[in-house]
Amino acid sequence: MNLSYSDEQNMLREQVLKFCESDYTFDVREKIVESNYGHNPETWKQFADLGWLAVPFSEENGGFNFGPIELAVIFEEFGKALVAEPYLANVVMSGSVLESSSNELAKQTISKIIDGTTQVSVAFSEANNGYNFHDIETSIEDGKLNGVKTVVLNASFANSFLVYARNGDKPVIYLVDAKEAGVSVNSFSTVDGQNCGDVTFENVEVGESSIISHDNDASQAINAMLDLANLCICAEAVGGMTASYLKTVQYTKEREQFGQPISNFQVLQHKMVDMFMEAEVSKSLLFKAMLQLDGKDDEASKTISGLKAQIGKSSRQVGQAAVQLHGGMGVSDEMSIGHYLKRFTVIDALFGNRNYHLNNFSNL
Amino acid sequence: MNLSYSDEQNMLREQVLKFCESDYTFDVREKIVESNYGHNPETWKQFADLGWLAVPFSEENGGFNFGPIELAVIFEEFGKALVAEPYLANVVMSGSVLESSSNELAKQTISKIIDGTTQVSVAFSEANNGYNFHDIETSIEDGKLNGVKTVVLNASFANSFLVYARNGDKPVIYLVDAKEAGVSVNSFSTVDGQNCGDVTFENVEVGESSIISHDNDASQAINAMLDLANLCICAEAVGGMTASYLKTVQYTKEREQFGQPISNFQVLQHKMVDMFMEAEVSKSLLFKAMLQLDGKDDEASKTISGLKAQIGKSSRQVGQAAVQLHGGMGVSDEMSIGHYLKRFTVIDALFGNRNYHLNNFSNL
Amino acid sequence: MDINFSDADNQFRQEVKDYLENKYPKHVKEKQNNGEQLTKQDMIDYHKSLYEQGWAGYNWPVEYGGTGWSPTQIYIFQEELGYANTPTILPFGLNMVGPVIYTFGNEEQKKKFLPDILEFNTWWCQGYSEPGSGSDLASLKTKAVRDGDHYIVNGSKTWTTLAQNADWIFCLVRTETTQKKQEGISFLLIDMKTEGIEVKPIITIDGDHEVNSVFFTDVKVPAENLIGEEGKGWTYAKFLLAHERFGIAGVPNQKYSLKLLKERTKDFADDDLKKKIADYEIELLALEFTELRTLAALANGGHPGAESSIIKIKGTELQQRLTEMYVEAAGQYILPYEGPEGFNSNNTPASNVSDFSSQAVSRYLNFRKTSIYGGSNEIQKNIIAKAILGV
Amino acid sequence: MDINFSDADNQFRQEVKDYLENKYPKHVKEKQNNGEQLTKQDMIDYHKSLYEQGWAGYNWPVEYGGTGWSPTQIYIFQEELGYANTPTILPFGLNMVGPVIYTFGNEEQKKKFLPDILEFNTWWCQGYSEPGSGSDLASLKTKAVRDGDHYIVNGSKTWTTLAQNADWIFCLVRTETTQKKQEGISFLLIDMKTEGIEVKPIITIDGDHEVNSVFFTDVKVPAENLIGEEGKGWTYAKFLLAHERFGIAGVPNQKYSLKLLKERTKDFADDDLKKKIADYEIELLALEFTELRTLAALANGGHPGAESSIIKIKGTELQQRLTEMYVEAAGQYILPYEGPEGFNSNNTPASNVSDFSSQAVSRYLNFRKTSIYGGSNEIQKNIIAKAILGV
Repeated sequence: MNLSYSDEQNMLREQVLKFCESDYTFDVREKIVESNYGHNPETWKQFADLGWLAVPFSEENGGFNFGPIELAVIFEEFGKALVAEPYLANVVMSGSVLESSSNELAKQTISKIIDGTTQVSVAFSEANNGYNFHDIETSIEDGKLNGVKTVVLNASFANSFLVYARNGDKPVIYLVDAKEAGVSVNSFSTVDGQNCGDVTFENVEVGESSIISHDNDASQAINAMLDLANLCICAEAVGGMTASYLKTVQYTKEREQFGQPISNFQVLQHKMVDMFMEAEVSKSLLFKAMLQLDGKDDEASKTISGLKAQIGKSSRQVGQAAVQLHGGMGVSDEMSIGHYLKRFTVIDALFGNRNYHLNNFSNL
Repeated sequence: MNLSYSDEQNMLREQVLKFCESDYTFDVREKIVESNYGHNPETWKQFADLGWLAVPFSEENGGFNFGPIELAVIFEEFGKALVAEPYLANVVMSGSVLESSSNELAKQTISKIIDGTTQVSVAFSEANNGYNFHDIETSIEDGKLNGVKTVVLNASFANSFLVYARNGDKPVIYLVDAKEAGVSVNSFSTVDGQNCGDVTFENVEVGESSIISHDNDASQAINAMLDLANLCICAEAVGGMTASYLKTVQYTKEREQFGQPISNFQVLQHKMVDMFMEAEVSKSLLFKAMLQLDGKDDEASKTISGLKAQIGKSSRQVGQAAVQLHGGMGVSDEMSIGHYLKRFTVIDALFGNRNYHLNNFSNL
Repeated sequence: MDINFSDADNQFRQEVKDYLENKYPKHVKEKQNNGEQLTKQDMIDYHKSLYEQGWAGYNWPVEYGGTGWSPTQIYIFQEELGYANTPTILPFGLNMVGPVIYTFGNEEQKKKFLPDILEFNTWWCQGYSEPGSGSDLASLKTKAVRDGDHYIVNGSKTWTTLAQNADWIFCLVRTETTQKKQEGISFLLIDMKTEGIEVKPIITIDGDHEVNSVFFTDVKVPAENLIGEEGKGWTYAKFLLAHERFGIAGVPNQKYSLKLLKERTKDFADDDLKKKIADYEIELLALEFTELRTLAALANGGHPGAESSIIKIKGTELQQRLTEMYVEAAGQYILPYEGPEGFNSNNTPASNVSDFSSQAVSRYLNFRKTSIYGGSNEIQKNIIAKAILGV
Repeated sequence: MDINFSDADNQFRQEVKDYLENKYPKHVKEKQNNGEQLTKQDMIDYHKSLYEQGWAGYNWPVEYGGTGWSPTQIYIFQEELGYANTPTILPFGLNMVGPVIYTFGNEEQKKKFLPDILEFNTWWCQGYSEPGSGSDLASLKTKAVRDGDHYIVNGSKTWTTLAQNADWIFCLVRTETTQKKQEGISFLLIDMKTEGIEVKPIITIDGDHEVNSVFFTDVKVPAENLIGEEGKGWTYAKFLLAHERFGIAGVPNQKYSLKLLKERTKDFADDDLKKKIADYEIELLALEFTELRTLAALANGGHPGAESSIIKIKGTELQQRLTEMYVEAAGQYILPYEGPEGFNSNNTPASNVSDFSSQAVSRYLNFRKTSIYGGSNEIQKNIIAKAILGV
């Protein structure tokens, strides 16, 4: 057992941190969010140049072959800076599904993701299945794909979709171009300044050649993607919680009321200690989960459910307390502090909320 | 709508309060608890002389015809003074069952309860039915009663038992003398200094003449008893919470640490405010419940479940905080403060705990 | 002591129902039930309809044009309005400055302002908080200097709700710099059309524009708009805050929202949310009876004091819990979000819970303010600790 | 970074299992598994069995007879012991005074005391709290006046755990009255058999006798029993408190209790308790990894400081939650209660959950102390606020 980051991992963290501090200040972030659904092509190009788009892919596919630990390192820093770029949708989620496939189309798509020339979203969720993501109605019949996928992340910019569908009662994942006849995208800004959309497939012609994964492999690919995505957004929340408590401590030291900094008030001190502790124990559980996932431990999925449940509780508490301790400034859109709360709320809602994962943990 | 106590109700409260302050100090109470399972015959005699044993009975039966409001008044004061006498078991629970019956045996028994010459306990709970008190195995066959009742309150002193049993699949309540052949009592002290016991009935001969209630009336009598008993122990808890926060405020004003009374520390102040608020909102709900029960409102049972659930949460919080703020003194047996926590714990466990009543409330 | 309504009460309830059925403006009703945002004119129409009914001063004494209702009647009135999902009655005129004027104002002021408040001819807003003074309200710095028969006001106010619609603002201003900061504060009524006043929007995290900054530059205010005595403003402010806190819990509105939430979740397979709802509902009933107990005490001659702090704290906590449960019920469908006004009809998400979900998250974010404004909940606890527990 | 155990680690785990299988005293095992209270001799037998194995100093450096184990080994050791439901290793000698002696004591003291601590020839207790000084430990008043080569000690200590069994007590005493109360405190080792020491039981709300008052009247203590410098006792006390807090969470014991609770509740129809258990278990895993992270930092040369306060707070909160869930699982069967020792075999309640239930409520009441002792959780938060957050 070894709980220290490697030099390489520390360097990666330094690199992400430095980028966020110099090129992704809150002001920059707000402009991107307001003007373009959280995505800035130039920022994305920087990601590509820094090699970040290659992080989780195998060397065979032109990647760095990094695992959950390195992704968690990146997302923890992203969480601190409220990075809105579609790294989760493209690199983590689509990346995970594509990497699990050995077919040529997958490999070609990966290389285009790595060089930043294409964006791909996994279209798996449907309106009526709650968080039961395998309970799907989108299906293929006579070579034609029909169905509606909801809450597809980064739908505004996706050039193609990895569509989770049924062929009879067998699961299958197709890669479908967004411009294909019969594909229509209805996209929205999300509450946290990114974008998602409903993607409708109406008699879209798909051939054998566009199959990325099928049968058991397909459902396994979705499960593996969900585990990895949950791990990443939990790391992001841990970063956000850390930033939230640090900013709150700073603010209370500066804000004066009753002739003294409000950080002098014991009730506020203890609330900040609670925030700090929630961030720390969440980080501890993140360690366990990322190490288990990295070590392909049988219990990894269970721990990730536990982590997601914990994050749902801790980040809500931290986010709400941060807003409360900032007083009116906490609910003001121009301060970053309220945006952490928004992101925490979205993170809990994504890929199974606290209650869902508490059940999962209990039953696994 | 009128939310003011009547003069008569205020007088009753004054009377109980005065008795507790003069004749039932904590020291007196501790001696009774340690020597005789919470029951002191002399105190009981005082209750009889004061007329308290007649409170809920109809005038026809020699009582004062008081209702849930007056009982709540008494129990609130009992809760403040941690009164351990078997008033709940005898006057409220057995009283409620007997009063619902029109038969002569019931009337005779009531008059003996009123003059303090007999004690009666309702034996309804069984080992394997959890809080589903109508799911019973104790039964009568060929005039012989067989079964085991558990957690019978005041079993040590009961002269007779109101036994909830089945005759075939029909419910029936018998009055059985504790000295009857085949009746055996195994009694224990309870965690809060009173007593309860298992009562075993082995081929006990019971006749028609000992039937207090049968069929639907019998199960209704049990339900009505449970509602009234829950209301009373909730009122007791409200009194206990009030005493707990007042004593805690007092203690923190006297206890010095770091050169000042610990009541100066904001964190402790806010904890005491929380205690106060829990006591107040619980009291509000008690008002609603007792008024609904008094007015025979259809929703009374639901509100009582809500009240019991609320009390389970509030009293635990108040009791734990009181102990915590008393520091080491809080866990010391010689201080009263820890005894409130014990009583709250028992109150939650009796007649359906918080979780049971939360379900009830949700489903009613 | 009894919980029953008298025949007169029941008849009164029927009158309220009749109003809601026949006089409550239809266009307001429709928008409310669809969860659409109301315009300024909608709000005016609604308040005027109450005035026409004679009910605008539902908690005012008869002598100032109020109804003089009993606590029970006020309870019934608010309950029926809540069940009917009417808009919140704006508190700034009716519950805040109005009671201050009829309690501390002079006869001219009563004549000048009270009728317009009741008739909703004037929209009021509240000039209390400043950028530097939030919880520590008494540290406010906006200055009013006496100059002949005028005050010259300079400074700024913030978090001013709906200042963009307001005709008048009531302000706490500093007329003297004193040792004790609570002294030297005065209570001034200012016409928003006066030269030198600038209103700038503050956008909140739900994307909405509800609050504002208000800047005063050499604003000339007639001295006759001073309420009571110069330097005694803090007394009036505290009086007002206790009144403000009192109506803040919004129990009837919460009951309506609860009903919607129950309908939305009744087919949910998991019991967890149902238990949370039950727990919330029980607390709401307890809060309602806490209000009733306080109203009863008031009717017996008491004043809303520190007890109203309980109602503020518990009320806002419950409001916030309710919005959290909405978010939980909405699940991942909180993501599509076009702002507090919701989706336009040409562009709604496929999910059939979209409107519910979008409003859920909007309200969740918006309602974070409730534990901050009107004296933060921490401040309320300080008040209770001092005034009731004596520590 | 990896979570896997090396072959050496796995082999080590097997050694611990072998000890538990073969050397862990059978009579202790039996009582533990039946939930019976252990006698003083049982505790001695258990500790001596660890000594014979060479493991008494499981977290001591090799030079003082410790094992010199890596954090991973300590983790494995504690985990296996916890799963086997062994008694808690008494901290007073091994985790408290021992480290103080080998860190701050002189050579004679090390030679005199350390071997007996390891071999458990001496039972230690802790003389910190006094009736007037709980959280404000430094305000302690027990006096030690130098008189030739002795100190004369007068005063009293309270909440002294298992003083009734103790051979020695380590005390904080005031050797000088100074401006700053933290100065003038000294750290003294006192033989409990010395004349003038009286131990009086304190009964706690669960009816148990675990803690005591200890009174000192003109107690003559050889000056050679002073640890380090006179007046520097506060430094050693803080060092010790950080160590004490570190082991306080009892994660492995909690895991064992959790297992029992899951077995007990697995057929419960209602999901509510299962969810509470899941929530608790997740937090326990988080706590365990917080300990591991801290251990790892320690192994890299750190010292247990304010971080251990997190472990104290979270650890005791979780212990208390666990006892609450036991009480909930027991339902009304917490009522029959004959005291912390349980029922005698001639008189047990009919309910088949009686032993479980009686112990459940006993532990619930007993564990209220955990958030009070060792520096109350409020004090721990003050420490974190100051030392980590810098406020």
